[in-house]
Amino acid sequence: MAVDKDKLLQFLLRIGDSTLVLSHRVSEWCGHSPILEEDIALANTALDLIGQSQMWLGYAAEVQGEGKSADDLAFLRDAWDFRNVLLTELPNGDFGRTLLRQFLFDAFQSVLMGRLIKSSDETVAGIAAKASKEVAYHVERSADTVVGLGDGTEESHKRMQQALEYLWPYVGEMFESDEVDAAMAEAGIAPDPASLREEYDALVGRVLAEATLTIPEGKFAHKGGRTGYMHTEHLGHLLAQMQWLQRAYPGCEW
Amino acid sequence: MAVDKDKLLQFLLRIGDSTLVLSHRVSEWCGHSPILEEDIALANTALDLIGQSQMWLGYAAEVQGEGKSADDLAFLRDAWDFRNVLLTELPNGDFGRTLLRQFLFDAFQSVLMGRLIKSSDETVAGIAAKASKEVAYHVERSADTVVGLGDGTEESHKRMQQALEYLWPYVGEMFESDEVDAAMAEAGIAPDPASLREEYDALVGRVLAEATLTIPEGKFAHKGGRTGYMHTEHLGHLLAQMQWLQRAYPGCEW
Amino acid sequence: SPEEAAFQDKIDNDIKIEPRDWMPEDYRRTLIRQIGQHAHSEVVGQLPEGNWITRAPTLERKMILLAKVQDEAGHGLYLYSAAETLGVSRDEMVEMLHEGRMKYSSIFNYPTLNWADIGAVGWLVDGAAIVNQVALQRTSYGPYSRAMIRICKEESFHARQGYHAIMKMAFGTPEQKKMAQDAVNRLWFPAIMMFGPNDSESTHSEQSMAWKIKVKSNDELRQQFVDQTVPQIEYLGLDLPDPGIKWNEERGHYDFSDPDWSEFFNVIKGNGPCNVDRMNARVKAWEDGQWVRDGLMEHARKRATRKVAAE
Amino acid sequence: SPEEAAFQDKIDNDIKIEPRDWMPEDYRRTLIRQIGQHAHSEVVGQLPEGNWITRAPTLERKMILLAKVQDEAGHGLYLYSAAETLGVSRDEMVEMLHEGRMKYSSIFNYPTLNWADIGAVGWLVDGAAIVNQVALQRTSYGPYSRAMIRICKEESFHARQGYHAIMKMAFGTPEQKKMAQDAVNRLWFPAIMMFGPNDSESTHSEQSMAWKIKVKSNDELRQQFVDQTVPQIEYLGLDLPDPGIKWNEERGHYDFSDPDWSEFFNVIKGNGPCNVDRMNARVKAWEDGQWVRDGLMEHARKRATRKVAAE
Repeated sequence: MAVDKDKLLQFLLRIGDSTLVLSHRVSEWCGHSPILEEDIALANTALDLIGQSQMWLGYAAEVQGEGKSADDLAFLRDAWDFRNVLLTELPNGDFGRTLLRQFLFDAFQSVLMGRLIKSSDETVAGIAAKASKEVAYHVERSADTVVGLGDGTEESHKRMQQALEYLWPYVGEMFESDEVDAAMAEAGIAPDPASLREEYDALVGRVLAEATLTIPEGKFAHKGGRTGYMHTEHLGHLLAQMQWLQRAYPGCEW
Repeated sequence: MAVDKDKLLQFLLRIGDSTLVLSHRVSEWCGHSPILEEDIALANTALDLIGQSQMWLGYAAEVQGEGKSADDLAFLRDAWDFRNVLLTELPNGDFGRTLLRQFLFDAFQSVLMGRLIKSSDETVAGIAAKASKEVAYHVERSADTVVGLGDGTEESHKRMQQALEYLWPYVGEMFESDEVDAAMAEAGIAPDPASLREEYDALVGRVLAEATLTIPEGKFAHKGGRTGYMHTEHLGHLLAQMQWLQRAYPGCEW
Repeated sequence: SPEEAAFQDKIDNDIKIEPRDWMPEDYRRTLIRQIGQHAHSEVVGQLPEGNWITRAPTLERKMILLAKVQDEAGHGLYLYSAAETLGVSRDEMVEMLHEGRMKYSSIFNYPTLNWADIGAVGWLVDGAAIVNQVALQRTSYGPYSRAMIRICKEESFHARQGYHAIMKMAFGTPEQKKMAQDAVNRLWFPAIMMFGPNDSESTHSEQSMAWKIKVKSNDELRQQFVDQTVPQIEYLGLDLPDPGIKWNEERGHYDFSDPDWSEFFNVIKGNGPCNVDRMNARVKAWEDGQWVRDGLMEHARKRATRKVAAE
Repeated sequence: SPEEAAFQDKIDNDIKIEPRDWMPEDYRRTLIRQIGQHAHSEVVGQLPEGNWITRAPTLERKMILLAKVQDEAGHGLYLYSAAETLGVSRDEMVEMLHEGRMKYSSIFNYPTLNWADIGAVGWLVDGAAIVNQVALQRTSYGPYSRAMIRICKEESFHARQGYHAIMKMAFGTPEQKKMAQDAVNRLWFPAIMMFGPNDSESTHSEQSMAWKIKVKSNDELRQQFVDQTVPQIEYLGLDLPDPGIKWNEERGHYDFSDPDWSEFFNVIKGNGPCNVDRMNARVKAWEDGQWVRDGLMEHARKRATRKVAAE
């Protein structure tokens, strides 16, 4: 069954932009983390995420069919064309918030990749197969750190609970469904995100409980990233850094 | 006596870039200062500084004679073409450091403008005449705040002394002399910066003494900004923000 | 009571109430809430515009924006002063803001996402504010009325500048025009929500109208704003942000769609796109600045002591 | 003493000294200083490269840079472990760094100002490091020697990648070539100063050579670096950063100008362009991270306790 190209493109951008933007945030830690081992782990996480972006955006560019590359998509679109979930563009905050954001995203990715490896689209299935190994490692690691800091000292617990209050309203967006998702589901390319929520809640609930953290009660969810309708003010500043060279010296090979 | 155009250009960029870059730093405070009155004062300072940049860079563009505007110079040069003194590009730090940096720069400007109003170059003299009124107000204000915080609480004193230790090694660059300065002095356009030091030291010494602050002993001075040879790493990040729109959407009218 | 009767009599005869005059506790409380909220809005309103100061595309645009933000902080000052005449200090009001016990205009809980937003904020947001404030020039409390008169002059200047800025965008390159359209689309409904809930839903309105704290109803003001703004959007050659906008010959007004009021109440509750970031920014500024305020205060004390000692 | 004689005998016969072997206090102290400084350099060295990670111009370049920085942090780990075999903990060494009682390589007190600097750091700085480290593979202390062997492999990979990156720039647009030239001009003298003062001025060298902590002299290593690098600069089509560089047929080596050693000693004293910022960044990272280290430690303790309780 033929799928609408633009919808497939949107779907791919949602994953590829999310990993790209998150990798940027994680890479901001370089040389500033609390422990040398964490410098290594964060660089490694950022590296894996960019690698995944390269695959997702590469396929997105191919589907788009305008002769663009993954780099073109990464470095030459403005904020409104980005489709990352808002969670990924939020500022790092302290180390705990960075790791909690990572966990909340890793958990989603781990559930999603588990489904995408069975995608009817072979390229999607192939990328998901490669990514899922990395993602499994990431979620294990970020979960461990969240547990360690949540169930650590009084201060570390307090900070993690505050981070959770801040981040939780950004979780819901990952499970929004719209006509793009419907088309993907119908074509067997990807699951309806809403259908992932149960598995996600079970995983996240277990880890946060072990971390002695309390999930906030409100049901409110920020949105606007994966549709591009309303990003946060943070994304523009991030892109100003990320795209600087390509914008200032267009058309170079690097 | 005809002066070398390129040297005159360099001279103008040194002033115009310094006010431009400092105005950017000051404007970063918008909405985040400790007192509402200070939000107003900082916005006002940033505004005056940009106004001065517009005049200095406008004349620089005219001297350059390539049909460029002040905006072209501000938004389309890379870091290595900037000639601001390093002091102006340093990160804000806390409010005390921002105000102390402002005072150290205002004091220099007040001495310099006092001489430039007698410049043999009428345009320079004219700009200096306009700027000197603003500068007189700025230096009075920043000096007052430096005194208030230096001679305030134990904590405010300590923070101001730390700020002075950090900033002082960047003061010397303002008084560096090179062949550009020699040419300006010879043509009666501007004084040799070295000749301003005595007046500066008297003014700054008096204010810092009143602020109960101790000038650090070392004679070492960072340099590289006014020649463009070696800026700090901070300037590139600043320009990435400042120039973003002009770089991403070249050739528009705004 | 006779005091109440005399008070209402003044109001009915358009005689301003002044700080030393007797006034009902509820009148005082309502005014503090309204003026304080207005002052807080000016202060918090620095943030969405400040977000683009470091990225303004030309020196002149940057100067215009800085001057505007500076004016707004100034309005905050007048308004805090007006509120202080009612017996509440600026610091108390700031504390109430930071603890969530006072509000600011919900419009500032929306982000500024492209450069055209800065034009749109001046044109639509300041524009809507002016419609409200022009009416408030006739408000019954003297200091508030006088602050409004002063503020209105500057605000209309801002609105004109905002319109010029977005005009440049709308008449610029296709990408600039797209930015302008995007800004209008995102800010239209939040702007018309600035006038508050529909009259039928507005809780404080009736008493406020009787006291002339409010002078026109929410819906009247909203209609006035829509009527003046729709032709401006058309002049810019932009698509109307609401398919329900249509000239109604019979009413002599534009019809328009009711905004999504659930969003309005959600934003007020704290769930706007930027509520948390805005409050975090303000609280952080206040806490980080504690040492500065303490330092300057201590210095003033020392000086006063020295002066006394010297006399 | 007989111990000393046996120790020197091992050294002379190229038998590695191992952690449990007897060694002179000075040998131990010199090694701690040298290995610690080397470890700190890997850690601080993340900062100038990290400065461009968020601005790397392509996804691939960003990945290469991230992988390199990750490797360097890893080298820091090996080296701290090697130093720990000498009876000093990583935390102690970090504390000494933060208090200015231990150093790191002065090269990292220079800024990275354009994208070509990232290539130049890999090519020139890692290149210079390798020349030094290849020699140190034969150093007399076993754990240090083995760390060097492991590190050298990765470093030569970095140097090659750096050279490829700057090649793209040198063979790119005029502006890219200008960046490459600018990078080489700024980094050349700092790079050749990495080998330390001239042999005639070097304070610790003689004893270190006898103990085979150092294996070649500063000037020997520097000459080797110049000889391998000058042809590379020429291949890139860049101007030589030192007018004194000239092939000396008689010596079979390149002549070159002596760097400005007053600058070298000034930078060591703390007056380099970035000393203060680098140390501030590291100290801030350490202090901001205290709660994280404490939290994780406390969690580990809780787990251990629970495990014991469950047994």
